[in-house]
Amino acid sequence: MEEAGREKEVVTPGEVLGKASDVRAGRGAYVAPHNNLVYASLTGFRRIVSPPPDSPDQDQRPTVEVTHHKAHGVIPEPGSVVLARVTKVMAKMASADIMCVGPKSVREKFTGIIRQQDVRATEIDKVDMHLSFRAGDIVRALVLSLGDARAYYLSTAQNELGVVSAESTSGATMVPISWTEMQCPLTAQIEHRKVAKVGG
Amino acid sequence: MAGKPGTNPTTYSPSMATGKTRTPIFKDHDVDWVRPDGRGFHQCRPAFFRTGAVNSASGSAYAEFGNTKVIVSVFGPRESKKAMMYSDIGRLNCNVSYTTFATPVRGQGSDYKEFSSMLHKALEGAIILETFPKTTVDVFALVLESGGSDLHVVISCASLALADAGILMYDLVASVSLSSLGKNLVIDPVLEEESYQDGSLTITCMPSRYEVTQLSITGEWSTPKINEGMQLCLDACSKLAKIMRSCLKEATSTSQE
Amino acid sequence: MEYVSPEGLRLDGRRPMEMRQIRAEIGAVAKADGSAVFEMGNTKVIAAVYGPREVQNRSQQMNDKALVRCEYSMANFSTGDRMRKPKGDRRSTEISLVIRQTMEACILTHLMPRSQIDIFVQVLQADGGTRSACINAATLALADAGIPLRDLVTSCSSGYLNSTPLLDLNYVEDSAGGPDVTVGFLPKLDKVTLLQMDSKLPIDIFENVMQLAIEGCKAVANYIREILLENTKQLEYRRGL
Amino acid sequence: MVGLSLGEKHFIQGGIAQDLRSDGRKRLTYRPICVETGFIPQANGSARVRMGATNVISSVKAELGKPSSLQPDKGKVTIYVDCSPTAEPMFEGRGGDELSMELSVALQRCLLGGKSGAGAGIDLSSLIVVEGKICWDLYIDCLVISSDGNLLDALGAAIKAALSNTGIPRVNVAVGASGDQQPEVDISDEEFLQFDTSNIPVIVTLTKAGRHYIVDATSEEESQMNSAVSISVNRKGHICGLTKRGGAGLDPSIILDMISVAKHVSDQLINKLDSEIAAAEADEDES
Repeated sequence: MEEAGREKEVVTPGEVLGKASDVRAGRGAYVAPHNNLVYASLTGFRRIVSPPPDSPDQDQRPTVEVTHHKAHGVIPEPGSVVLARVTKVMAKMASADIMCVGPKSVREKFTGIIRQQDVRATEIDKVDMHLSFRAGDIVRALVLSLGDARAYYLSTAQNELGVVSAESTSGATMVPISWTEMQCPLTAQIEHRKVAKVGG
Repeated sequence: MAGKPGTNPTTYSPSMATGKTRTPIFKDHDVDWVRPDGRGFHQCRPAFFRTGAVNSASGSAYAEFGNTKVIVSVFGPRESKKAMMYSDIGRLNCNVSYTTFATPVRGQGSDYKEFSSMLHKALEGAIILETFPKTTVDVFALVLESGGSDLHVVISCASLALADAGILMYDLVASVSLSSLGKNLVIDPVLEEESYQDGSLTITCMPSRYEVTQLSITGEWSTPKINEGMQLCLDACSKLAKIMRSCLKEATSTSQE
Repeated sequence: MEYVSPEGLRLDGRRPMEMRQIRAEIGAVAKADGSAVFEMGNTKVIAAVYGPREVQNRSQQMNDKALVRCEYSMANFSTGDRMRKPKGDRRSTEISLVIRQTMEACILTHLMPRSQIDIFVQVLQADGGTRSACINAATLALADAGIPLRDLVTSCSSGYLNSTPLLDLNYVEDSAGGPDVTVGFLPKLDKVTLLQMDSKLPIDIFENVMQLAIEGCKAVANYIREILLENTKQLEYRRGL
Repeated sequence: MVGLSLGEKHFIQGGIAQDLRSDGRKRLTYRPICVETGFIPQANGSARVRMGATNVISSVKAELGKPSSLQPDKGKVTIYVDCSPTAEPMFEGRGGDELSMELSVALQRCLLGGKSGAGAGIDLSSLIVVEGKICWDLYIDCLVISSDGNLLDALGAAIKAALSNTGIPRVNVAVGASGDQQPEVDISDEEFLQFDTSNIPVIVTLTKAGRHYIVDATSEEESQMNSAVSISVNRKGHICGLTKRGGAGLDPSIILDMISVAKHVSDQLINKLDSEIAAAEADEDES
């Protein structure tokens, strides 16, 4: 319904993008319940995305989005996969600083914790935190919940999740050799980790 | 009066809603008020906005209304302080401060706390707080020079800075204040007029949704006068919002090129 | 200055062994679990008790007994000349501590482990003996809240001016600089839980003065008991018993 | 503050929609107001106001001071509200400061008028003793003892009652003091001047819950509000101040509608309050 030339139109928060009966609100847009209009909530370029023709639901309204490179810094939400650096390992949990949410790096500091029962999927009560993580490890984890006032709850209980990069005691980056072990290329010493399955 | 809206986006003047021109009747000398900067009663000061004034902030804006100059920076959303209770919606933290040279008397003024809480109330309703649970957005406003109507400049400027930071908002927030001097309603008062005012009316609104987020009135007002004052302010707000929008659009298009 | 006239009357017309008029009222704060107003002459104090409830600050939680907390504050208009004191000055902190320790001693804290009891006392008017009035008000409020107590702790002060022991000092007598003994007393157990004195006093006179304060405490205890009985009767009556 | 279950919320909202609130009131009915004057004998004037479980004390203290150089013909009035932790454990320590400040600012805005003093409920020029030299500084201190919603209206009523209870000593200025010298004054302890309180506005807070407005909301009802508008109205029906609380936006026409409702309600409230104050004064004189 929109011609291509108008795709570059810049909108600012509060501008009307269309009627809720005609378009769906995507990112950077919202529907006001009192008058059923779709408004922009971001500054940026308006884009109309047509629904995939094979979409299962009956709703064939196009989605209107507002995109801009300067959207606010990403924040972790439940379900997002994050990269975090382990800062402290305790008997029952490890705390980590979240560095990336999905492909984007965060602008501000967010803390997360991996509890003992969230390290792996099986035999969760036999997990030894010190044989799973070491301070300084880079971990890929899933945000379980917003957690408490202090930290987000993270989980590594999947094959693809866990330590992706770690340094050995001698300072070299270790090579994963199994899902529980990593080896130092210099000293051939083996250390225990909850290793993530990367690639393949 | 300044030019028609649209032709000259940096000055604006609301037209009277009723359409008839008001001829103030000056019965006694006190009422005969000539504005110090020679504006019409219903004419705002020239407004100037610019986004991206502070590089380290997530978003920032600078605003200048006559002599009133403010700078607002927005940080976050970032992790709430440890002492805070868990909340499933975002928090807004506002702080207004003055430079020591903002006022004619050095380092004077003590109602920042009040301003901070008013800024908070004005913005809170416009931000979609649900989009950043558990985190805080900090808004720091600094009044570089105080030239009257400081708070409403701060509010408008802060909403621009929030938009610049990419915080999801229901609408921009525009704010305009008005003084009642004798029988006259004077829009966008300067410092001198503020100190003589009999009453003031400040409106903060979301112009495109046509909703008032904050309204405060001091002094004695009759209902018709409130009507007139509100109409004038709302008119001015929507014009102010146009300037703010054009500023944002300009910034976005230039950054894209 | 003469605090006791030759006829044996004090500045406000009382006899040396006479207390000021006391008045108490239960249930001034509807939302609190227990509350009371206590007046001793012109001194007027309100106390509210919240709890036992969940401990707000986890690290303070105790597994074997309840946590008792107390905050004492003075209204701006409570003293003769108006002043705005910042909250939590040294004097308030000290009195908060005194009240907390006194009340903690009489609450059966071991019956309510892992819980918290908050006592807030607010001075509406200060005319000497605020410490005592606060303790009395807090006792009533705790009793109103139904918190198990060892005994009703009551308090009264006494002093020694013009070679006469005086009961229940008012502000003028209190600021005369003479000795001032505040006693907290458990009347049924016949035990002293709080004893504070400023200035100096010979041992044998001190015993007299303290005995006088204890008598005062007993009188207060009788009055408080009456008020509580009256209140209970009222409650029974309202429930149609 | 008040944790309500979904069922309770529906109950309150449904009651408001049907004009029958949880405590049996209609939407625009106040709880019974109970005024007690002379509550703090040490002050120049004081009052305690109870509206249901909301309980506030207001005291007026007058001190001689120097008028500000900007307004040499006017006295000064300061309003300060303190929230006692007895009302809410949350107010412990500095916890009540934010609310205290908000209430103080709102009361000042509603009762003291514009910067030039026009529209003020309290006639500031009546506080002057010697122009430019001596004036009365009026300190109005309020204390929230117990809170169950609608604090602002209760505080406004308490201040009005306390001011009608206030007697300011007559001051005799010694003749002959000239020039820059501070004139000598003699404060009479027998003769007291009463305030004219007929101009002091009352504050009506309309709380918008759903599509309706209610007055005198309890704290349970306040937790359901979208937004609230506090309007102070004087006997002449003029608006003396207005503050909007609560973040949600309101359509301007709704605000105007709320103003007219508030004016209507204020009429009854002023009469009710005046008769309560008169009754309380009579009570005090008897005892």
